[in-house]
Amino acid sequence: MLTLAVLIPLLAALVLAFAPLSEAASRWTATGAAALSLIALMVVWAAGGEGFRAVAEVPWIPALGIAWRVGVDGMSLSLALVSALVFVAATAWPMKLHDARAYYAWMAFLAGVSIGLFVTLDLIVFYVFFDLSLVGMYFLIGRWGHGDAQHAALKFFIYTLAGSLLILIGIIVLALNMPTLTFDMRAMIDTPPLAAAGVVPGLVFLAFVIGFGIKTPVFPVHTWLPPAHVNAPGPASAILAGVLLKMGTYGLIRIPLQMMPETFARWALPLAIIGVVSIVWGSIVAFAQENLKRRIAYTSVNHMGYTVLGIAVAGSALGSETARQLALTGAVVEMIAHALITGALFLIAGSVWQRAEDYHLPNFGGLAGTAPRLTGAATLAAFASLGLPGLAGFVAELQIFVGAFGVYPWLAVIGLLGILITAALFLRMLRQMFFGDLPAERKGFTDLNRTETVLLTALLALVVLIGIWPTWLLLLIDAPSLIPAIGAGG
Amino acid sequence: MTLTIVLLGATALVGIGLYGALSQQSFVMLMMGLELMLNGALLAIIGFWSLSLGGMPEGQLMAIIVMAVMAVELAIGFALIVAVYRKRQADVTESIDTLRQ
Amino acid sequence: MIWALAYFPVLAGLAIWAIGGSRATLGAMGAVAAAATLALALVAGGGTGRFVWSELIVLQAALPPLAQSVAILVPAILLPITLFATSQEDTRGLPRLVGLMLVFTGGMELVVIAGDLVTLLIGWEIVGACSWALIGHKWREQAPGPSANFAFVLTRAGDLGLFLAVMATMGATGSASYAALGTLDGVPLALAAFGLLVAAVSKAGQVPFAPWLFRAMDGPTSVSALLHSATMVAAGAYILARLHPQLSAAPGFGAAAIAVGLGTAVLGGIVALRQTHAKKLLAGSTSAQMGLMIATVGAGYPGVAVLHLIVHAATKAALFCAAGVAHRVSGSFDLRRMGLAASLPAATVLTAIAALSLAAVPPLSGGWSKEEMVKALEHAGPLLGALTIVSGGLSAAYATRFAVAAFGPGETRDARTRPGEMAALALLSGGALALSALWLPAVNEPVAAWIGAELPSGSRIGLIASLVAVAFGVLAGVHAARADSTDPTPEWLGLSALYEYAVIRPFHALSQTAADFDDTTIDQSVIRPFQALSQTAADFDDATIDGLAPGAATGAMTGSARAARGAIGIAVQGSAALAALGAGLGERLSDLIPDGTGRVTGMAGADLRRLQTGLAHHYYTILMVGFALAVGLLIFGG
Amino acid sequence: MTDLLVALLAVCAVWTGWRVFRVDSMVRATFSLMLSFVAVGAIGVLLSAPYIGVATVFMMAVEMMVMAIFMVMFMMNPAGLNPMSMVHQHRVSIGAGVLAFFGLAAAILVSRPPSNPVAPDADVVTELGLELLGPSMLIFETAGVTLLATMVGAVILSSRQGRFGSADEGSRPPGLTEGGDPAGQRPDGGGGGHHHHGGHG
Amino acid sequence: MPIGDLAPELAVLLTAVAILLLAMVLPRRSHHWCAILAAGGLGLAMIMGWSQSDAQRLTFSGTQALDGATTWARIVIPGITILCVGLAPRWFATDRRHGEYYAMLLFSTLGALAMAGAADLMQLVLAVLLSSVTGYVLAAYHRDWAISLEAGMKYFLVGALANAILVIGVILVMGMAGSSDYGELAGSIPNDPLALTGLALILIALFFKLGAVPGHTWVPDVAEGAPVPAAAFLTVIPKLAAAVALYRLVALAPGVEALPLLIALASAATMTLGNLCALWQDDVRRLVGWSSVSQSGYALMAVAAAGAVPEALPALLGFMTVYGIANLVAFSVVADLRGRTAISGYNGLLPAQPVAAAALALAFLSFAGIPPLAGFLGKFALFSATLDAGLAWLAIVAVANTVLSLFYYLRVIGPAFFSQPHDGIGTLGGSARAVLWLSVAILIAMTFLWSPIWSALPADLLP
Repeated sequence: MLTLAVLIPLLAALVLAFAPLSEAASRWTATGAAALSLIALMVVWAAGGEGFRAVAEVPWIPALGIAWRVGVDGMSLSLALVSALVFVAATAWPMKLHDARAYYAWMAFLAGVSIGLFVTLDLIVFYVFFDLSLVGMYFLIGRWGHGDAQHAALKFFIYTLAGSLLILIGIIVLALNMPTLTFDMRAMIDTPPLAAAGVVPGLVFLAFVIGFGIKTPVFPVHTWLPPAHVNAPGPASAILAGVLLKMGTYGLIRIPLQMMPETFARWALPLAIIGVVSIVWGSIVAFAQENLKRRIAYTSVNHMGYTVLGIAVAGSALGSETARQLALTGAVVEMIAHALITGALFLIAGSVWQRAEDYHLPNFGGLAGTAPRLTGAATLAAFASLGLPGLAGFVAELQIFVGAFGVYPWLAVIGLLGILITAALFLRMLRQMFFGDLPAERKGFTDLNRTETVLLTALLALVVLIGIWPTWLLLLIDAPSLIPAIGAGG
Repeated sequence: MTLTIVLLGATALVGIGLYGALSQQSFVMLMMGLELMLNGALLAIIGFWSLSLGGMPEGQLMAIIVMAVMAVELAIGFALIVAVYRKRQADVTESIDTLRQ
Repeated sequence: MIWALAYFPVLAGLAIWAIGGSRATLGAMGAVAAAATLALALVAGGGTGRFVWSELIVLQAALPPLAQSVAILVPAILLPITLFATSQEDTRGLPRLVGLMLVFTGGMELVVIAGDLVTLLIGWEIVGACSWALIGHKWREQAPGPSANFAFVLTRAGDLGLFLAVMATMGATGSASYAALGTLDGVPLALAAFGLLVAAVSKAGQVPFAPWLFRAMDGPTSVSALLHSATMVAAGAYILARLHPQLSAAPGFGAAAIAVGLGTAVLGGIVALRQTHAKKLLAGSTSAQMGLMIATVGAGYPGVAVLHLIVHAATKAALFCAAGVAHRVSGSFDLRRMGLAASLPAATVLTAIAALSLAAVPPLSGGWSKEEMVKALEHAGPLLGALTIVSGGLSAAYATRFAVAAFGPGETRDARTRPGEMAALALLSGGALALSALWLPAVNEPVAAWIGAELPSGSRIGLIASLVAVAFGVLAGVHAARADSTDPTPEWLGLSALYEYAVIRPFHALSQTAADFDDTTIDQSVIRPFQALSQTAADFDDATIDGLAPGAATGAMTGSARAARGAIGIAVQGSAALAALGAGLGERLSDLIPDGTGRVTGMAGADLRRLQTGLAHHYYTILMVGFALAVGLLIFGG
Repeated sequence: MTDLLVALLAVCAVWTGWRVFRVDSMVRATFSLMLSFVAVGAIGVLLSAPYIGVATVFMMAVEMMVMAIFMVMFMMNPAGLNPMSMVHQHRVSIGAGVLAFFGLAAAILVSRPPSNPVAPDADVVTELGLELLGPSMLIFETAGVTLLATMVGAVILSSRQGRFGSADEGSRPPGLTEGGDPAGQRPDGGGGGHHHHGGHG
Repeated sequence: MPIGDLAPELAVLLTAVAILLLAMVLPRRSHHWCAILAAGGLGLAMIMGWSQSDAQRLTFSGTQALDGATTWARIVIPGITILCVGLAPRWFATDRRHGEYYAMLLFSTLGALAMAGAADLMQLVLAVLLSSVTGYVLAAYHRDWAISLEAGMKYFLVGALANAILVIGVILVMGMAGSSDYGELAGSIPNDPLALTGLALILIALFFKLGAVPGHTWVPDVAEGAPVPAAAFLTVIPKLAAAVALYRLVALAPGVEALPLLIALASAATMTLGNLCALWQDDVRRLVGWSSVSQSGYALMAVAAAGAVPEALPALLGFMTVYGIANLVAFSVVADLRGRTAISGYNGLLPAQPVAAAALALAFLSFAGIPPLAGFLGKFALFSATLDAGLAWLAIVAVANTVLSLFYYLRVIGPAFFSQPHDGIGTLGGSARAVLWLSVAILIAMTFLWSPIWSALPADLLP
């Protein structure tokens, strides 16, 4: 079933690449593929189970212990689900395009590899999908972006590839230290290959942190993010923020946290500090941005900072187990919430670009009158992003902070600043965009059309649902099962 | 003792040949340098064969191979020189520097 | 059941917003929804609720009598205000206004019923967000947007305290329930207590968070009425009262609450007294009154504080409605341009009741609850009691001044009252009047017993002093109201002059300074000191010497402009500067990692390429150098 | 006695080798090189490798003749009579040569090759023949193929006329477009004659 | 003499001779028959090589090894050469020595095969010589085109010195070790300066064949200047053979402690230099040439791990196979585009020639090691071997270089995919296009067939 969830979009990409479909047909093919993928994942979800489920394995290179292994636990299933959802929204999002068929082919391709990344249980396949996501995004940005798209795409690709190669090195060292050469994640989680003593584990951990840190991104390796976002088409940005960034934090949990818990515990504090710096820095810098997408992009740094803080706390082996579980749950919820919220925000930004070809905030104003639906969606998304209770972001941030406080109180307190500054910056954004006078050149600004409204409503409804009743999600994630055994000694 | 003398002689030839190969502008002179290096090699293998390898037959074969190398390089070298000269009137290394960096 | 208290108004509000309709329809729907909520509050007493998020986070609700009294109060205030809003405010956006007010109420009810800190935090911030939307209701105008943002950010800064309390409580006990809060001690308790205090203080518009209350005046009058009576601002005082049993054990908590509360009470009173903008006067008054309540909680009488909260809610809501009516009739919030007694006799009477209640004139309800607070603070110390009395005098002064200036004698204008407005005013003033029954021990004792309030006993001297202060305050208020429009004349055997020079002038000066202080709090002297100073001087001239409409308008506008440079102004500007620095230097630095490397590499590439000279003898050299190195390494490296 | 002769011949080989780059004409350089070869051949003869020695002498004599003729026929300075000194990176070259010599010499002096002279009564020529057609036949055959390929290659490159007329004509890349010019850069100024002295010492 | 042991080599040799004869008699228009014959002969050699894949012995008195690596060479080298042959017919259509090209190509293939199989230093010398000499001719095959001659000349000049060095080195090793036979040399090369000097000389010469620093200088020149089909051949086949030869040589001297370090340093230098120089190239052929230098550096990673870990040899062979195919894809794109080489000429390639653009992207991304392309699998094998051998620093250098290389690959791919074309882009078509398709298909198929390929690769060598 999981294999199906990966293959359907990939096959759709293949079909789109070669079959001469019309623009509308292409769009629906891609959307349909993502939707089918979503349904397949929901079937897995409905089947329930504990630990890794829906496992399937097909040998690829047995001699090297590499195989097509799929299977999900609560965390990866929830991430795969939200990715599929974001993809449905992003592909269905109406766009004015050249070469639409190729665009949708890349979208479907990206959907396949992104879902694949979350459902695979083989580190090499994981890495394969990790890199393929870069390729897909590179072409999406480069070809359908605007502004200095080529340069942004290049920077994105090179920067993140550097990270991914470090991850590859780390993966190989981990596998080489297994009793028998294998890249099976389950085996590595069950018997973590590297003991904490010595230099090597530290270096491997460093490689993972840098690699995933670039993808996440955390301060100070985040600078590829703003240009990539600014120049990407709206739906691609939504995917970049909603899905691709999660790969970094997902990897951070799956690999260093679960596979080298002792080393992680040693280095948890620096990682947590990085998280906090990202939180504060991301929000402060976002505040200064006058470009709509840059501002949202920097808030991604801020939000992923929360996630990293949560993950670091979870792996710290300090404090109470409760605190660590809370932090990890919060981190995973933050990923999902951020996917939905920032996905929605970037889709909104995409709409704005489609209508105005401009992101400069001072050039806007008073859109609340001409585009009330857009205003409503943006307001809700912005409040969700600034962590308003009753919306998904709060559920995540609350747990992260509470968990972090139990382990690194000072960091948690400093991190709280992020909540305040994000509030300021989002409200400023809302005011600049939607309130006050409507500039003359925005007179013809139209409101969201029906498709856009439906898609945003779906995303934001989920944000509200999680915000009010997160129980189902927290049960699905099942964070206690993610925290490695070493935590018991904490 | 003899071997040392022979080898020193060979070394000197190699050194001189290297000097020539590095310093000569003309293709032909440059190739003479290379030939001289091979000459040194020839001297060395003769010395080794006769004084150190106990007359191992492969030693003589190696000497022949050295000669073959000389001949082959020379032949193909001249063919190239002719071709280049015909097309470009070039006979020194400096005059063919279109391909660079 | 108990949760319905929170989500019913929210859903009803959203539904009303979606359905929309004429004034009458909206009024009817809003009133019905408010009434339904009120009914819910009445029947939900004593109920509890649990809503499980996860093993670790369980949302809890409870409605003990103390809470229930406030839970009833909120919709009870909302009901008249809905009527007021639907008759007074612009029809444009009215469904949104009514709907959001209901949502706002729902948030407040959540705060009230919360049985754990997470639930509290949820309601707390929803209230904040709704206040943002309501203050910014007239989004087409320039002022409300920034003001709404200002208010939200400033209150959220205080909310961080609540976050801290949640973290401390959960960190120490693994649970965030009030019960768990009660088991804390040591550092976690201190963190929780002071965190909550900060949160409450910020919501309640205390020093140093007070400026947002003034900015909030950019919202519609009905919003101000709701915000200042039973919801947002009240949440601060309420939560301290509600959690007093759990928090009082924290060392220094009571003292801090008293210090903040009384300080604000006095300063707020001074500020209010100085204001000529009707709503701002009331806003200053709200700060002061909330300060008194917080101080009372600090003194150990949370029940008394809640009783005053209830009384104050009715009173203040009525006064805001009155201000709204006055504004509609006179076209301005400038007290000196009102004088509507002749035009609006009925409203004048109702306003007078509310104002006198606020002034704590017996036998009105405000008088009773204020006396109880005076007594409570007397218990905390004679000096504190004296300060409370001074503050009471101040409130008497500004309440009187408001009533006299707004509804004093003046020319007759064409003023048709609207039934909704009058109904609201009547209901609220009537409520304040009805609450006067609290003077009767037969009433106040069972009420106090029900909500669990311990009524303090007071000294006679205190009572007398308090009454004298009130009387003095009323006189000063009447005088101040007159002095606004006429030059001070030496009547009453020079007593006026004495007032003028010994009391009023210093008072003016003090209040001007305090107003400036309050408006700009930590001032932006760091950034543009001289400009601010000259601005202040100009304001003073405009407001006091010219006494003309344009001047007042300028004063009001610059007043709000100055408020923008408040504490948050500095924080915002500071962080904007930091952000600009970050976006510039910092980003460039961190961009240097890839770009710098890239550039160096690129240059290396350009340089290294030159090795490939195209000259064969250089290639020979490269080959031989390589060989030499290889030989060296092989021979000496092994 | 043999030692002395060998030493003399070695000196002779080296000296004539040195002369190659010190004479003013290519023809003389060629003859000098030939003498160097002859000296080495003679050493071979002295060191009981008569076949190799003689073969060297003959082969090199022929080779050098070809070279000399070549000079005369093709190259500038045909008679090789004008003074000439065409060197670049001269000091580097000298340094490299000297370094190579001293380095190798040091290596030789440090290393102790086994002393195992050829047996005086060995029939070295027969041994060579047996080796060539026995154990090392593959090597020998490879050498043959190499020579064949070399001849073919040399003819391809240098012969002016082919079966279809001028052999070079049309021997260029296809045009970037049908019938157009080929892609890629071309030598400046048609790739003419003479060097811009690029040699830095 | 066990002639049958050399059946594949003989097939190539005889085909070459047959082509020579055929070229003599065929009319000029029909010279493409020579190509067909060449392909047939190479195919035959592949089959014969395959049929001998079980062999695990030394033959011809220990001068030739028949082992897994030889088998690999006998399949991969003729296989890729067939593809190179396919590029030539239309390219050389106007050449009056069209037929002989294939003969030279086959001689060169023979040299490469001999190099890969050589188990004797003297055989190695001759194999290198055969491969080089024919290589010069192939590079200079456009006798009426100045830079082709220049490329040939440069190749020759560097090669002649390298070969001289090789000869000297072999003599020193022979003289000190007393044998030229790998079987006898294995582990017994003395550790004295003269023998080590000889070893270093041989290494340097093989670096030349491999196109590694310091013998790399010919690669970009040949890639740019040589006829594109010849460039495709020369940047692949001699390298494949040299990689095996180098591995065999390094495996001989396990006692030389600094040898792995030397190789590792050369590896680092090669990949870095290759990538840095490729960075700002405006000529795609030259860029591919420099990239090919850097790829040699990666290949050396496996050589540096030789002996330390069992998967070093499979990693080397696997990587070289992928590299060869990917390089061929790149050159067949260039060939099919009629030698188009200015980087700006590739703007808007995607709309104009989608297949070529996609193939180019595939090849370049494979070079960069983007999974799941075969290039990644090759690089993955290299990284594993290197890390397992404890050369983590080298792996990190390789990572940095990979990132660096992506930059210039994207400098081509980006405009090709994202820009608009300025004029029509002509193609050669015919067999060149067929080769393009075929090589792309092989490149893609290798991803899926990696498991059988990997398990078929030999883990160790004779002797």
